[in-house]
This record gives sequence, C-alpha cells and structure tokens, in this order.
Amino acid sequence: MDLTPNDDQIALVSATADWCRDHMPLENARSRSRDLWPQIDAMGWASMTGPEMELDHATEALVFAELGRFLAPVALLSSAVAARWEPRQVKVALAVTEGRMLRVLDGSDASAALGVVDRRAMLFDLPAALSAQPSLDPTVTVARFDEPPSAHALADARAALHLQLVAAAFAVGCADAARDMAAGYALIREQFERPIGWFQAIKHMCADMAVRAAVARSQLYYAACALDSNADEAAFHVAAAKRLADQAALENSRANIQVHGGIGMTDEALPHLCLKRAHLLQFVIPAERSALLASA
Amino acid sequence: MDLTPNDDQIALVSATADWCRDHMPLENARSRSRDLWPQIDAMGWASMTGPEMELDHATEALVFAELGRFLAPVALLSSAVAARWEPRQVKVALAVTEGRMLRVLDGSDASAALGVVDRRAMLFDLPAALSAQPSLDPTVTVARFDEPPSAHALADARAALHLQLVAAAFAVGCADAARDMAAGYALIREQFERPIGWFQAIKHMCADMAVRAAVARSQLYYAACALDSNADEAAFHVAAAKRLADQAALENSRANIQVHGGIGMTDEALPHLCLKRAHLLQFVIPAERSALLASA
Amino acid sequence: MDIGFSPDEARFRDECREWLNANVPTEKRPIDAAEAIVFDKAWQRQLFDAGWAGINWPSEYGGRGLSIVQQVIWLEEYAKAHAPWIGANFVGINHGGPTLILNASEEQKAWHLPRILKGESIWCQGFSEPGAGSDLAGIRTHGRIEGDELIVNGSKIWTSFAHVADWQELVLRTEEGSRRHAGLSWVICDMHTPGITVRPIRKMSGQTEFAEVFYDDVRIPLANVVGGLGNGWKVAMSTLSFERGTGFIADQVKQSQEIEELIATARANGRIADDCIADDLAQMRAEVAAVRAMTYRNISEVMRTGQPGPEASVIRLFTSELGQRLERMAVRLKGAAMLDFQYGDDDEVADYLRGFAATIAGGSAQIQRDIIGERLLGLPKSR
Amino acid sequence: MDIGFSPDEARFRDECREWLNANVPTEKRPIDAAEAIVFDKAWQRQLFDAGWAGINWPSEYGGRGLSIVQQVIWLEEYAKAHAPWIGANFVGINHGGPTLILNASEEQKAWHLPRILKGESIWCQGFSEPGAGSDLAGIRTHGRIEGDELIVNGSKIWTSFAHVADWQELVLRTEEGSRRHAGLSWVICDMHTPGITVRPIRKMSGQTEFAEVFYDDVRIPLANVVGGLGNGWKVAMSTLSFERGTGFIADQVKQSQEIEELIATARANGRIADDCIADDLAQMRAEVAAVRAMTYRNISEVMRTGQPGPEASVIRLFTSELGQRLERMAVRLKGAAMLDFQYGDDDEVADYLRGFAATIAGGSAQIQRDIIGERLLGLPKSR
Repeated sequence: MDLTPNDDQIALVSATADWCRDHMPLENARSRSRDLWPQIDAMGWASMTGPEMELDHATEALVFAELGRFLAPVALLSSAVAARWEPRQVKVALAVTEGRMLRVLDGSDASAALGVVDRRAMLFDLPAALSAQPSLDPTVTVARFDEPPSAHALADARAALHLQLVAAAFAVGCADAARDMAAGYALIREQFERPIGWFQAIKHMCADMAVRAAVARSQLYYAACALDSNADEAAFHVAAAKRLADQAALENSRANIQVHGGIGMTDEALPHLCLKRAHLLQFVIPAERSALLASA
Repeated sequence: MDLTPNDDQIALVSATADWCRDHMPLENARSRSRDLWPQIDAMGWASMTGPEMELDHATEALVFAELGRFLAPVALLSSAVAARWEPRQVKVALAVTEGRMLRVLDGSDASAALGVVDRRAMLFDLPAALSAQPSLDPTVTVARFDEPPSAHALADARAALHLQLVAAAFAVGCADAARDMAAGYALIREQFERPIGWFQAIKHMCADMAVRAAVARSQLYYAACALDSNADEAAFHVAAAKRLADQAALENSRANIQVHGGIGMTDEALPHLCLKRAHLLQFVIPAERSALLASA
Repeated sequence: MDIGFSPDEARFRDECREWLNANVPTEKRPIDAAEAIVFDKAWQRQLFDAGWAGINWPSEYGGRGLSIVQQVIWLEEYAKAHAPWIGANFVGINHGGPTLILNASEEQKAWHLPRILKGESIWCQGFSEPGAGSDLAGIRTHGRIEGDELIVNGSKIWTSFAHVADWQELVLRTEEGSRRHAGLSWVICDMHTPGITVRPIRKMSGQTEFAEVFYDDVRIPLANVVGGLGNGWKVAMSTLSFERGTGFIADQVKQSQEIEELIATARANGRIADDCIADDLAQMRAEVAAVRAMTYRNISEVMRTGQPGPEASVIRLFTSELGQRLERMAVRLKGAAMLDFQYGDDDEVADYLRGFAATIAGGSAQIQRDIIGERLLGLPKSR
Repeated sequence: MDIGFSPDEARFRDECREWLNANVPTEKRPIDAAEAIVFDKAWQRQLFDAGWAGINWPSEYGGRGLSIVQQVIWLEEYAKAHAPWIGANFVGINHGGPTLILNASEEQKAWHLPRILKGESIWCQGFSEPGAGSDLAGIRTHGRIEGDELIVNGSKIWTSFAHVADWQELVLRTEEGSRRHAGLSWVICDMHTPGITVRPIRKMSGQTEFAEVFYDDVRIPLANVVGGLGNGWKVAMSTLSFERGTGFIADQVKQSQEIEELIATARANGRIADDCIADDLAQMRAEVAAVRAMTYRNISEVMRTGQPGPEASVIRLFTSELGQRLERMAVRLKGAAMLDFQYGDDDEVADYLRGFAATIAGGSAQIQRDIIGERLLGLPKSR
C-alpha cells in the first residue's frame, strides 16, 4: 500500500508541467494553433496506457491531472481511452450524448469520437468535415448531430471507467488551477490596505478550495489503483472520484471568480476558463447516484 | 399594504417579552413549575384569535415569535389553535403523529391533544393520567401511544394552517434567540486577545444567522396576513414560512453552539435548549415539497 | 399588518396594467449596443410622455410626486408585463437621479432631473477603481482645484454604459494627501469633456457593457460638485438608502417570474421527477416569496419612518445569492445544451455567467456580511 | 502507487482478525463511568497480554516495534470487528504515550509507557482553559518553581476522564510574565496530588465525560517536566503530527461502517426512495471513500518521509464535518423517534449531540481553515 507518487512519477509530472508551461500556457488557451495536437501526440500522453508504453492508470491519472491544470485539449481524454482499448494512432474526439443528440467536442482532424452510452464506451464514425462551432469552453469546438452517426461499442467494459477516470483527473487539475489562481491573487491583491488573503472570509474560501482539491485528488489516486488492480469495487471508486472531482472543479472555479472580484468576471482574465472547463467536464460521464450506492 | 407592526402590536410584543423575562426566563426553562401554565393561560396568549379576543393572526404571529424566543411551552401552539376553531378553556397538548404512532407533547393537565393527520387538524382524547417521560427538548414531556386514541377532525380546514403558522412563529423566535445568544457571546468572549466577533469567520456566521432569521420572519408576517385575508395562496405562504423558519431555527441553533465553542456543548449553557426545540418544531407539520410547489 | 392595497392603489394598478398592455414594445431590446441605446432612449421618452417616469420623484422636476407604494405597484406591473429593461437609463433613473434629489442644488436638479426622466441624458457610474473595488475609500483618482475648475487625473473601472453616457457620477479625491473616506467629492462629470478615454471590457459572458475610463487632465467646473467639496462619501452613501427603498422591487418580481418558469420547465421536461430538483425548486419558491415579504417590510418601513430599515443589507445579500441559485438551476435544467453557448447568445447561460456579478458588484457578499454583522448585530469592526 | 498489501501484511491482517473474532467482548462497554473504567482497564490488559497494545511503539517500552502499516491494519480490523472503544485509555494510548515517546527522558519513558500499554495508568489531558480554548497560547495556569518542585495554580477545562485519571499531560506557564507561546512547559501531573479538585461537566447529550480541574498550590516535581522547561509549546505540537499519522484511521473505519449502516437503514425503512436522501447517502459514501484514500496518502507520506504531509489538517477538518453530516443523516432517518431521547440513552441522538464537539475540540473548524490557508496556501497570518 502506497498512495504517494514514486520518484519516476514525480519526474514525469514535473516534466509534463514544464512542457505545458512552455508550449500550452493557460494565457494562450483561447488561441491554440492547430499544430498543438501533433506536438501533444508526440509527447505520448494520448497513449500512456496503450500497448507500447503500458504505463498504469495511476501514472496516467497523475499526468492527466497535471494536463488538466493547463486545460489541455479534451480530445486527450477520448484519445487516451481509444489508444488503450482499441489501439489507433490518431486523434479521437470526445463525444457527449444526451438522448438522441450527439455532441462532438474538439473534433478537428479527428475521424472518430469516443463517448459513453448506457455505461458502455462507443466509437462514433465522423464525417470528413465537421461543421464545428465555438462552445461554452473557449478551448473547445462543438459539432452537433441530431441523430448519432454509425458507431460500435468497445469490447472491454473497463473502457467507460477509463474515460471517467481521466475526465476526473482533468477535473482535479482544473480544481487545482482555480485554487492556485485564487491563492496567488489573494496574496498580491490589496484592499483595505492589506492583501485580501489576510481576511478570513477570503482565506477560508481558499482553504475550502484546498480541501476540495485534496479530497478529490486522493480519491482519484485510489480509483486509479483500483482500476489498475481490477478491483471489484473499481466502478464505485472511479464514480466517487468523478463526483468529487467535478464538484471540486466547479466549486473551486466559482470561488476563484469571487476571490478575483470584478476582474474575475472578465473575458481577459483566466478564471472563467476554469469555470467553463469545469462545466464541460460535468457532461463527461457524470457519477450517477446508482453507481455510488451500488453494493461492492 | 403594511408589513410593519403597528404601535399596539409593538406594545403587545414588548409586554410579552417583559413578562417572559420575569416569569419564564430561559435560564429556568428546564425546571418550570406546574404553576406556569395557569399563569400563561391568564395572559390570554392561548386564545388570542378565539371568539373573545378576536385578534388577527398577524398579531398572534408577532406575539408567538416572542414567546418562541423564550421557548414557551409547546402546548401553547395546540391550545391556541383549539381555542380558535373549537373554543374550550383548557390546555390542549400538542400531538405529533408518524404512521400509527402518536406522541403527545407537554400533556400534563391536558385532556386533549391537537395534531395534524393528512393536512387535517385532529383533536385526540387523552386518558386522565398520561405516562409521560422526558423528551429530547428538556422543557417538554412526551407520552407515546402505539395506537392513537379516539379523535375527531376540526371542521375548518384552516385549523391545520393555523397550527403550522404558530409553529413557524415559535421557530422564528427560536432562530432569533440563537442569533442573539451568538452575537452576545461573540461580543464578550475573547480569544487571541480580541472579542471573537471581530474575526470574520465568527462575524459572518452571525451575519448568516441574522439573514436566516430576517428571511423567515418576513415570510411569517406575510403568511399570517395571507391567512387573515383568506387568500387563495395562504396554504403556500404558511408552508413557505414553516420551511424557512424551521431551517432558520435549526441552522442558527447549530451555529450558535459552534460560536460558543466548548461551553456551547454543555448542559448548563443555554444553546442546546434552542437546538432541541428547533428539532422538536421540525416534527410539527413540516412544509411538504408538494405544498410549496402547488399552483396558487 | 396587512398585504392588501387600498381601492386607490388598486385603481392605480389597473391603470398601470392597461397602459403597459397597450404599449409594451413587441420587439425585444436589441443586443447590439448602438441599437440598444436608441431603443432605450425612445422607450424612456414614451414612458415620460405617458406619465410613468419618476412616479415618486418630485413633480417640480418632471416626476409624478406619488407615493412609494405607487412606485412599487408600477414596478411590479412593469415586470409582470415583461416590459423591457430600462438599459442605458438605469444609472440615471436608479442612482444618479436619486442622488441629485437628495443632495444637489436647485440649479443642478432643475437642469438634470427632467433630462434623465425624458431619456435625454444617459448617466454612468464612476466609483470603482482598479485599486479600489470593495474598498471604495481606497479611491486614488484625484482633482486639483485650479480657479473654478477641477483638473482630474486617474481612472475608473467597471463603468457600465461608459461608451454611451453623457454624464457620470464621479467620486474622486479633491483634497491632496487625504486618506480613506475624507477628502472625497461627488461630481457631475460631462463624459464628452476632452481627456476622457473609454476602454471597453469584455465580460466572460461575451458582452462589453462595462468599461475602464481614463482621465487625463480632464476639466470639470467646480459648479458640478454635488453636496459640497469633501462630502463625497456622505453623498455616495445617501443614495444607497434611497436605492434600497425601491431598488429591490424589480429584482424581486423578476425572481418571482423566474422561479415559476423554472418549475414549468422542470415539469415540461420531466426533471421535476427527481426529488432533488423538486426540492430545490420548492425551497427557492419559498425563498422568493420571502424576498417579496422582506421587500414589502422594507417599503413599509420607508413609509413609516422615511428610511429603509437596517435589514435592507439583508435583502441585498440574500437576493444576490438567491439569484445565483436560480441561474444555476436554469443551466442545470438546460442539460448538455449548455455546451452550445457562444459569445453573442443571450440565454440562460449568459444570465448565469453575468450573474456572478451579483455577489461582487456594489460591495461583495463578504463586505455585505461584515456590514450585517457590524450594523445589525453590533459586532466590532474588523477593518 | 498501489492499494494492495504485501503477503506479510496480509498474514498480519489475518492474525489480527482471528484474535479479534475470538476475543472481542460480547457485552457492550458499560455506560456507567465507574463500571466503564474497570472494563477499559481489563480490556487494555487483555490486549497487552496478547501483544496487541502499542503495535508501532518501541519494543523496549512494551510495544511491538512494528510498522505504521501494521498499526493501520490492526486499527482497521479492530474497528471492523466492532471491538470496544478504548475509552479511558484513549489519552494515554493516543496522546500522552506518543508525546513521551517523542520527548521524554529514558526514566520517564521506562516508567510510564509500559503502564499505559498495560492499562495500569489512566491519563487525561490538561490543555484548554476557560479563557484559552481555540487560543491555546492564551494559557494562564502557572507553576512557580520552589526548590525542585513546581507550585501550580489555575484551572483547566474540557478534561475527559479527569475523575478517573492517574496522570495528566498538563501544559502550563512556568515563566512569570511570559506571553503567548513562550514560557510554557509540558508536565506530567499526578492527579492524586493534594490541591487538585475535579468538577464534572454535563454535556448536552447527558454524559459527564469531561470536567473542569482546579489547581490550588499543587506540588509537581520538576523531574516531571517533559522536553525541558519552557519548551511546552514545541512538545505539545510534536504530538499533533504523531497523532495525525494513525489517529485518523479509527475515525475513518468508523465512518465507513456508519455510511453502510445508514444506507441499509434507508433501504429498510424505504426512505431511500426519496432522491434527496439517496443523493446525500451517495455523496457521503464517495466522501468516506475519499477520506480513506486521504488517510492512506497521509500514512504513505509518513512511511516515505517520517512525517505526515501538511494535508493532515485537511483530513482533520474534512473528517470532522463529514462525521457531523453522517450523524445528521442518522437522526433524519430516525424520524419522530428522535423526540424520545433522554439523558442516559446511548443512541444516534446521543452521537449527534456529542458530535458537535468534532468541529470545536482540539482546534475549531475556523482555526483549521486558518491553518490550511496559511500553511498549505501561504496566505498571510491574520492573528
């Protein structure tokens, strides 16, 4: 039993953060070039648990939490799942279904989209050209299909859990980003002749952000290990991780805007990017009550 | 339209508070003598809206909120309702039903108990001697009946709303009492060489108590007026008042204990009396979702 | 206490309703800022001509001189009729005008008030600064007296309608070296004066309704000072209580409508079958009712004493947080369609995103809780 | 990272389980305080004799000298077996003993530690004072040095088991005129010394488990000072981190059991059909799982670095509030039977009422949030 990252994992996380800071800084999230995906692809993040690298979900979760902190492209989620359970070397877009309606997120240069229907991961075929539009999340485009295109289910039932897990990791990263932005701002912004972080009202709001992020991150680690060890209760633990990570991402993002005050409500500041990403992630296999209440 | 008390009402509330402070102080709530009820009866509170005094529910709600602040005997609620809709000069105990089980609260010297079953006020006949026990609320005794005794329904459907209204008034008083205790303590208790009310963590907790109490009190006034004017939406407004008052009483009572710290958890301090009363009132016609969602 | 209205008041309500039914524009208020201003001015003029502008403003300045209850009735009927938001006239009608009524000289009132009521003068606010948001007393924009003029330098931020406004209620430091609340003045600033630059700021909902305003040696006549040099803090605060008299009515009626629409939506799409949704809706319906009751209590207090009670700060805090919960429910009921939002859309998502301002602008929720703790409960000041 | 245990650890777990299954008393721990102490001592002796006391305490003082993971496994199995609460031995085992291990002299350790493990010495705490609750540095109880003794005067409060304790971990001011954290000492106080008076305090749940302790010229040998005169603050703080290594395990396992019981109860009485109840249970089940994960992370950190991470304060805060929510759900599911509670009952209502202590004792939730904001996030100290 060990729920702390080992030295290799720490080095990998730190290298990921360095790369993101240099090549994918949050400040540029709204104007990412089409060249970004090939660079990301070259870094191997989309195939960490695939047949070539064969890393475990624990390592993947650690790295994806770091990528999530920089609001990395959401196609990383779907591509990573596809790479593991139906290996292919291409970008796979993220699919969100609701009733008959299918939304394809981050679909540029993708020929397929991966999403979950009735707890089963599905690969949807995409037409050559998508009519994509801007979406709520400024880093993501959306293309809508009133009727879903042709699709097939992935053979292994764990693929859906895998998608839920990496989405939870992204949400944990998002929660971390919001917490750090808020704490950083609370240290430098002054009102009433003091840094606002001196005031308990702000300090405790930041403390609650830290609590939510820590709780979600811990469960993420446990869930990743449970999936790695094929534990019976993996489905519960992954759902629990997703529930807590979604809440942490959304509530931290909201609190971050409140801590920032006026500037937090503007398009030019960064806090709204976390908020919008947090909302997007809510739609990627939200944790159902029934999954959380299921007997192990 | 006027939702502020007039001069007569202000005088009546203030006289009520004076009497309570002298004859029924909170400090003695656990050891009230059997003589208290005849004194209360003599004050006329249990028959304010009855045929002799014919005061309106608005005035009654104001006075009952004040009585509630001193955790007055709960039989006042049931007695006031009985006096209006089936006039009698005796103490009527408060009945709480759950399934077949009937609990009679504050039943000493009472020959009947009033409670609500399926939104209908019922008068239950009581045996000459009750086997009453201490209850959660140290000011109240409870006697249990596995099968309810003989009973009849009050003719007017408004009797149930009346009970809900005065119970809401008691809860508003309870919420006020907790708020004032907390604010008072926050002013005198020092930690870190300052009154604890100086700290935003405590100050904002007290502010939230003030908000809850003000919100509940406002809706109480409106509901009382709606019942007075037989407005169509009286049932909704009374339910809304009960919901908000119950929440204010319970959450303020909890916050009050937290503000008091260690002393707040003791039997000898007063905060727990509000908490226990707040819990008791939750069982007196809680506001149902359906009543709050009903179309006017 | 009673919740009924007098026969006169009931008649007045009927008049409001009749006129609104016949005259509320069928087209929506335009989203485009330039078109919106034309729309706003025309609609305000129409209101004025029909006698519905400034219902409780003094009649000598173009108002109707009626009671606050009649103003409340008008606002209730106005919202119920889904009449358009007064938009660019908001600051003049709800803030600048009331401040002038309470504090300005005869000349200032006679010139400005009728123009505000007629929609001829558009006003904007100039209180917040980049360094002084919640901390209004931290204002650094300053005016140096030179002859009969102030020479103003500095900047303001979060100014709505700055790009279309004719006038600004500008609070600035007119005493060199003064600190905090002292040495501030409340001044009428002509937005067309040379030296003023407006930089629009885009909100996270896509709108550019507010802006940063820069002052570079801007000359304002000393005659434009309201309430006397150095009394700016007192003048600014006086309006808060006026604003809080009837300022809540419009919000309250809007929230009443919103909760009914949310319940209808949840019934229509079946989501109300989820008890969690149903219970949240039930809870908010009770709370919206309570806000009306609180608002009525507050107005009753104004009628009785001429002043809103200290609980106005409670209404403000509670309404702002309730509004945000209503907006959250609206996007929750929207489901994955929320993902389709883009800048330019004016829907529940835009409302939700804009709604973050409710607990930030005009004194954050944190400041409101300080005020409640200190003024209502007498706890010691921590700042 | 992995959540599995080694074959050795798995074997150890089997041993724990076997012994517990065979030896956990069938009768409940008595409610009566006098009977409870006899029970507690006997059970502790039984644990010691079988080699289950002080699993990760040094073997030279009667412990087993095993790893923290084995301690964790024991505590998990202990809770799963519904073995009795260690009651009066709590302070000695979880607090006094660990403090001595980290700070005491050889003589002190050799004399006290085995007696604690055998259940022969009952300990109580003496930190809080009427004027120093959350503000531990506000301690006023003082000891004047006279020869080789301290002459102690003052009082302590919220001392659990004071009426049955043999020894007390007493923090007091030993430097006249010293302020705040300076000049405090951590002293072993013999509770049978003349001049000590214990006044029991009844809790709102009816129990009198804690007390106020008064010191009137109480003589304590200077040899009983632990960690050196004037180092009391450092000594007291050292235990916090030890306590936080494994101190959370028992709570966590208890909460795991509670949530499963609540779900079973809600299924049995049909209340789970209310989606609001179901969702609260689902949420808390996720949170309880997360607390286990956090606790494992914390223990992993201790194994790796010898120190729990700064996130121990997060576990403490989150667990205390989660525990209260679990207790609230338990009384919610109880319905009107809650009204039947009376002093002496030891049921969900008693747990709920006692549970208010979780966010007050040992540093209020407010203090915990300060600590998290300051130590984890680096925000400026406000006190």
